[in-house]
Amino acid sequence: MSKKPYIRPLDFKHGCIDLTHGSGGRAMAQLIDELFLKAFDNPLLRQLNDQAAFDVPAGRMVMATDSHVVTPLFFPGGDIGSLAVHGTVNDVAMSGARPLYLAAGFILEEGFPLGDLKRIVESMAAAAEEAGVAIVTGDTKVVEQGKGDGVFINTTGFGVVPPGIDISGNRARPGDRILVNGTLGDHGVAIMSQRENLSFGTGIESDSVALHGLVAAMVETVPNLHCLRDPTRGGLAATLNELAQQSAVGMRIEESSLPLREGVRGACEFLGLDPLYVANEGKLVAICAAEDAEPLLEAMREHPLGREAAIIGEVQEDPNHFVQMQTAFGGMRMVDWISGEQLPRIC
Amino acid sequence: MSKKPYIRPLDFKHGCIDLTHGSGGRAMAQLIDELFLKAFDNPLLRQLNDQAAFDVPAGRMVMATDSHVVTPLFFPGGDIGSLAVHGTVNDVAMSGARPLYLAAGFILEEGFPLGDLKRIVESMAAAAEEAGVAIVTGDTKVVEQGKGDGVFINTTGFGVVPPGIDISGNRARPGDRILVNGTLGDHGVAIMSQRENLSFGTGIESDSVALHGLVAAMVETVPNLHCLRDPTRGGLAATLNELAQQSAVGMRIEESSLPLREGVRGACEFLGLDPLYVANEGKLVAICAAEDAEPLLEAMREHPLGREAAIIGEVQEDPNHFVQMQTAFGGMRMVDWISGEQLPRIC
Amino acid sequence: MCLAVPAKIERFLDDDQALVSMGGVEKVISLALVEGVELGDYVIVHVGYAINRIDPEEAEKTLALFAQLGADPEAS
Amino acid sequence: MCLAVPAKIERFLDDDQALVSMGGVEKVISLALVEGVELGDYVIVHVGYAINRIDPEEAEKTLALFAQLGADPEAS
Amino acid sequence: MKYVDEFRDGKLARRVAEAIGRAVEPGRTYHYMEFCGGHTHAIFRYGLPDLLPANVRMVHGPGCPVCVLPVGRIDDAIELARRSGVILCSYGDCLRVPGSDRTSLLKARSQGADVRMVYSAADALRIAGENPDREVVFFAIGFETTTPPTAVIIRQAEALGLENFSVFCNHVLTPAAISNILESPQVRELGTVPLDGFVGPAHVSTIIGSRPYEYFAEEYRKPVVIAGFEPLDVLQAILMLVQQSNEGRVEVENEFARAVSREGNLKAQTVVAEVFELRREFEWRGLGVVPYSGLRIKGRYAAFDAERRFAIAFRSGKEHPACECGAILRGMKRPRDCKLFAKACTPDNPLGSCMVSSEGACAAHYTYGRYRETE
Amino acid sequence: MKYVDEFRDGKLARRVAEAIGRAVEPGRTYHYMEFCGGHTHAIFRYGLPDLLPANVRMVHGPGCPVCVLPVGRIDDAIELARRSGVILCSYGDCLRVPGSDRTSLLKARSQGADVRMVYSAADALRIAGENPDREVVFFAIGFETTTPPTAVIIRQAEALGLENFSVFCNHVLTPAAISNILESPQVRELGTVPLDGFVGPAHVSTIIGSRPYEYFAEEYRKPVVIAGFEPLDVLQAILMLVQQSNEGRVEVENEFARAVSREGNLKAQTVVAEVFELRREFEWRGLGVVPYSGLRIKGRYAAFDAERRFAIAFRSGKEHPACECGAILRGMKRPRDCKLFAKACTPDNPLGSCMVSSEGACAAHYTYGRYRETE
Ligand code: SF4
Ligand code: SF4
Ligand SMILES: [Mg+2]
Ligand SMILES: [Mg+2]
Ligand SMILES: [Mg+2]
Ligand SMILES: [Mg+2]
Ligand SMILES: [Mg+2]
Ligand SMILES: [Mg+2]
Ligand SMILES: [Mg+2]
Ligand SMILES: [Mg+2]
Ligand SMILES: [Mg+2]
Ligand SMILES: [Mg+2]
Repeated sequence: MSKKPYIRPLDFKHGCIDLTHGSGGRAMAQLIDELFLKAFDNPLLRQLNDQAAFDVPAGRMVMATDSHVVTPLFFPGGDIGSLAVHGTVNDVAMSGARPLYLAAGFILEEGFPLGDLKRIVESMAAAAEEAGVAIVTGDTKVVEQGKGDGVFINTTGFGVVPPGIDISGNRARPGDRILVNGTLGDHGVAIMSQRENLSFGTGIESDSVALHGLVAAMVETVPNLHCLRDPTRGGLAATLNELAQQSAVGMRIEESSLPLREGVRGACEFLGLDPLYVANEGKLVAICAAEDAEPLLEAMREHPLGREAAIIGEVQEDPNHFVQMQTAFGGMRMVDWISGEQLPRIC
Repeated sequence: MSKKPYIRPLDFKHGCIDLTHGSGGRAMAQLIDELFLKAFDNPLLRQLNDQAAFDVPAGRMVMATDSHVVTPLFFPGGDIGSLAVHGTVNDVAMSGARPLYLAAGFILEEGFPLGDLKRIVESMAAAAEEAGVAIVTGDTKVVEQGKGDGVFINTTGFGVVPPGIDISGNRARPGDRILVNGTLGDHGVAIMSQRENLSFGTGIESDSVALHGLVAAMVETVPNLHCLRDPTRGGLAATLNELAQQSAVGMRIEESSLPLREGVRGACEFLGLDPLYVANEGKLVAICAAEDAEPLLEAMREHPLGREAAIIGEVQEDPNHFVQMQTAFGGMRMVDWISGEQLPRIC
Repeated sequence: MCLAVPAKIERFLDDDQALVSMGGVEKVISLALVEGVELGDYVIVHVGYAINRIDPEEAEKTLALFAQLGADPEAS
Repeated sequence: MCLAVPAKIERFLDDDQALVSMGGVEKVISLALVEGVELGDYVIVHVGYAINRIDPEEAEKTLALFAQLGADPEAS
Repeated sequence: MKYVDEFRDGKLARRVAEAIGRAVEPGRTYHYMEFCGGHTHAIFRYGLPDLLPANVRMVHGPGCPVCVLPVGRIDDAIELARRSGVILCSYGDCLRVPGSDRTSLLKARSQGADVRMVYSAADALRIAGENPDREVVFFAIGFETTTPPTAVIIRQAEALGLENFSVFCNHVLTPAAISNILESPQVRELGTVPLDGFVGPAHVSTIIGSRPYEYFAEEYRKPVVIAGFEPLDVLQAILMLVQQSNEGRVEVENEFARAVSREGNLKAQTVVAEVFELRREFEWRGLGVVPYSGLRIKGRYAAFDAERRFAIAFRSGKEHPACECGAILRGMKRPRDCKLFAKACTPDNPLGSCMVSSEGACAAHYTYGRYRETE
Repeated sequence: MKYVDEFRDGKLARRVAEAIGRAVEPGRTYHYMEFCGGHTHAIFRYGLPDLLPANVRMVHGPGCPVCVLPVGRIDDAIELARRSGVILCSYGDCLRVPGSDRTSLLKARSQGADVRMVYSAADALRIAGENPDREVVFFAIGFETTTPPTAVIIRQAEALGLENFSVFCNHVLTPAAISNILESPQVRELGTVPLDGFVGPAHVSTIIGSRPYEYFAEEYRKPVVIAGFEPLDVLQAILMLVQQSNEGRVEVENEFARAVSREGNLKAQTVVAEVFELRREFEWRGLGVVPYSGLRIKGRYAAFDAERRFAIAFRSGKEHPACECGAILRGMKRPRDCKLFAKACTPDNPLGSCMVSSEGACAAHYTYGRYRETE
């Protein structure tokens, strides 16, 4: 017998996480065997060591990490599992890299239903499979009731940058063009529509998706892409301000060129929010030289994840590094960092 | 002005984490700037991109991840910050690799004192510095009060395996010798001594430390090291059982050769626990061919982290993959996996 | 002050409530503060309550005024 | 059953409590169930309470018995 | 979005702007106060100043219920929230308002207080029903628009026999505040604050109607145009004010006729009258004590009055001594006149209430208009 | 560690073992029951079977308070823990014990019940003091050793005037259980369970003294040797039993004279007598209903009796039909005789109580001795 049998298989129908699933004993080994190994199966993970070992060619590599703590765990268009894969794959991809491997760290709250965990893990596995990345190592901790929130997932990604690519947030130059690959705010609105005190109906689904395929198409067309970033927390506004700071430039965007779904506009009106500050999980901001903008836009539009891509503005000189916006109405305003968090408001 | 001034510096004396520190706005940028960047400062982190990019030579690389959820956050001999560095550095090192980079993901609970966070982050920075690894990318999330436990830290490590080294949990062979680098159970006892309902006095400090230096010395002497693993959760018992399973062998250890501190024995007597199941954070189990055991032991003992190293047993054939122990008293018993968690008991 | 949005009555519900729609969003609101609202009417919604009906004719008149400004530069 | 350990009285504390030590560990326990315990005495501690004093002479006798078994193979 | 998009049309905006440009008399300056924070927000968010002639200047008034809430009431709310067993429900707007010593409900929550953000007054009632062993207090703020929903839930709480629900009432009245501004020596006698007219509040007026403003037009000789909150509404109202000024008319006109009548919403007025009564006086941040400017819960509903239930007394809180909110709310100063603006006081670390709400003059100016200063 | 290490000396052990080897008469089998789980645990953990001659066999008795707790009482505790407002305090030993349907206090906690593990009875009292608005129930289990601390905290609770504290009492008595075993038809009449003597409990005897065992020696003609829990103590006691058997003596001997007297701890006995009284009967898992074998809280302390406070009635829980715990506790079967052992029943998924506590015969056998079977 080469393998310890777990006499009672995990009860995914009625079972819950308890502290034994994190205490290094047989219950933990069983959880790993019957859930994680089964869902994520790949030779590196099967090494069953405390680390995954793999061979890489010489070159430029990247590493990115994100902890995922979303409420609710399941939302239209995804769940914390798929999000945990996409979020990190995208951070890797925003360097132009091809994501290869993910490490996954779970923090589970005592009492969390095993069935929900299975659903999440399988969704992660499917997202990883679709993105072509392998989850090669992991960790599971269990915290007491009231010291967690169901499940938190950290993913750390590892990828390889193709030769000749140098994408960084400090490469925006005055005159550069700013592009996005599609509609803004879908993820945040999909999440908010499910929140207890806000619940509203909308056809909006999270845009959560892995973007490295699109990025590959983009760098193929424009290898001299200057900046890439996914506007997640804090929305487009945060990302543009970050890039403006990092590159020590100003920016100016056109409100009328921002792709926005009707339902996102509607939800923002209802809640008193600004879609520029609402999170995305399948969007990217790209900055390139003016002459590369049209070819880049075309390349993006040819990719399924860039059909609604748009040039939304340009980089300009500005010692204050302000981001400004020409409003559709005709005036000009600033697009500042988000202050605090964006709370639904009545005034 | 190339940098947005944060008019009011963070108040590390009286300030607390609130949700704004995780919402992608200026408060988050300030936390990153004034705390994380300052403490972890290095050129890769200063890239300020969503990922860290670095050049690597061709070869075998490893990746390991651990989420850290310890209570209390500060304990004799360390804190969650130093632990988060050591825990992952060690998982990387257990492949024989030289750890190079860490990614750090923080999940902070609303209300967590900024002063405590600073202490933890600075301890992490010191541990990383001492271990010679750079924290090159990170992530910060804030969860509502009651949905976390102060701070959770995920670290993911990346390292390079020297050529010719092939250490893996499936390489134990009958006749191999089993070694440990020092006293068992120190970390677990140090933690338990601080728990609210148990608090007892003991001079025992956590053994939390980065082991890759010791590992480097070991593989230099014995390049053909078969297995390495750090006996953390579940203690020595869990690690030996894991390795026995993975290598499809049995093991037999000698109770009288196990290095144990007086205070650890005492605490275990008081609480009805078995030191074989108590966690370590600065210990490793090594398995090597019989003829390599003495040179390996010598190499370990010459290193500051291996002064109390010992050969504790040997690998044997066993279709059941049992771990057995010759008791100091003269009898034989099994050393099974931990069942559930080890709870202090009265019977 | 007093963020409020125009929304269309889509369906009447129990407890003096209605389902309204606005820009692709549907939400349940209270009709406790309005009278004689009919299906298809637009109401102004504030903190989950309809606070008034929108008069479509008056709205048309206001819009006509803007349009007229453009058509007849001497209007002002 | 009834996990209990021998520990040495190191210091008397308020509320009928004492600090005891055992194998490098110190712990505060209650003396509510014993009488006439003195500093340096060994007591048996169970769930935080001293339940009895250990008699050092009797302990010696028991140990002497073991030793004797070895010294005198005919003892049994 | 019907009734929204039409009123944000950029092409039409240029026409109205051109009409204003043609209408203004050269050499004359027009100062209009938009009472309402909703208008302030629209002006900045849509960049209206870029469309207005240089001699039309908008003065930002006190029409943001968050901005005018006195520090002492915030302190009271925080103290309530910290009581063991209490769940304090509040609109999102109130969470970040600084009380004394830079505390806020959000900070109190991060220190363990149970503070829940609600979107609707009805949510507070639901929370009370779901937590029968907790005291649920609704921290009610707002002008006439927001008062009727509060009245509705108090009546519902009584009907449901809820014993664990109460309202900490901070509802205030628009006309009293306008009177106060017009009565202020700077406006009335010295003319140091030139005010040529008012843009009247849209949503408040859907409830109270346009009639209450007729008094101002008559008594103080100031034209009033009630306007919707869409940017075209605001532009149109400015045009109408310029026309009144030019023609020397002093009337109440209604640009928001699509939702505002002379009488207002009688049903809502009735509910409010049943549950609330006038306070003899109420403190407004910036304006000070204003007579008959606030509402309190009638004795008939005393059981649901958090002030009585928790014996909350009026107290004054500590405001930052250099904060100019008061002068700004009365139109005497502009945000950039405050020494703290964009320095010690920013939306991330607001020192005054005008920096908290996105409808506050300082916050709107900081967030949307700051770039103008530095150019 | 003084009084510990000396009694674990491997060299001395070999001497005692050799003495036993010399003492046993060939062709004769010696069956001794260690009543106590502490002895069972020591036997397995130190590998004593390897040191004993083949004809000395140890029978594992019912001396583990966790193992003998009837399922119905576990169910009661779980139900108590689930009541809103209740904090249930328990020793770590009880947390994983399966009640009906594989539930346990640990599972209840993972589903939201507030269950706290305590190391000392005094901790439960402290928790009650710290949580005045919660009902704190101490789930008290244990033999005579553990009963006095429970009595102490009940008296303290009264002295402190604690109104939110009560004890769910499950304390049981050793002599009653020994009687029950000796009275069982298998032992008394049929001789199907050969029992040549008892290793008497160490720590229980520090409280009750050695005198209560004299009755067994006289009435049932079985030698008893009270022994400490260190492995040398156990070996020595076995040697003493073999000597009694060989010589035909039937006495109560005291190997643990360093802590056990004939009278026991009179102070502890007094406290117990003040707070507790005998129940007419109590159910033991495995043994069934045993007369005068349990304690309940006296009427004088009724306010602190959770059974009265929460109106807990005795009920019977569902045990796994194939579980042989009962027969094992009476020495009639061994763990490996149970069809579920190491198959459906393991320490990770215990079906019977003997698999839960590390002092249970099944758990000790599984955890420390399983390898013997498969060789
Ligand atoms: S900038 Fe701040 S301190 Fe100054 S007036 Fe405005 S709110 Fe008050
Ligand atoms: S193995 Fe399990 S089911 Fe069988 S007797 Fe032991 S405890 Fe009962
Ligand atoms: Mg990231
Ligand atoms: Mg990301
Ligand atoms: Mg990113
Ligand atoms: Mg791990
Ligand atoms: Mg929770
Ligand atoms: Mg790991
Ligand atoms: Mg580790
Ligand atoms: Mg490890
Ligand atoms: Mg991140
Ligand atoms: Mg907590």
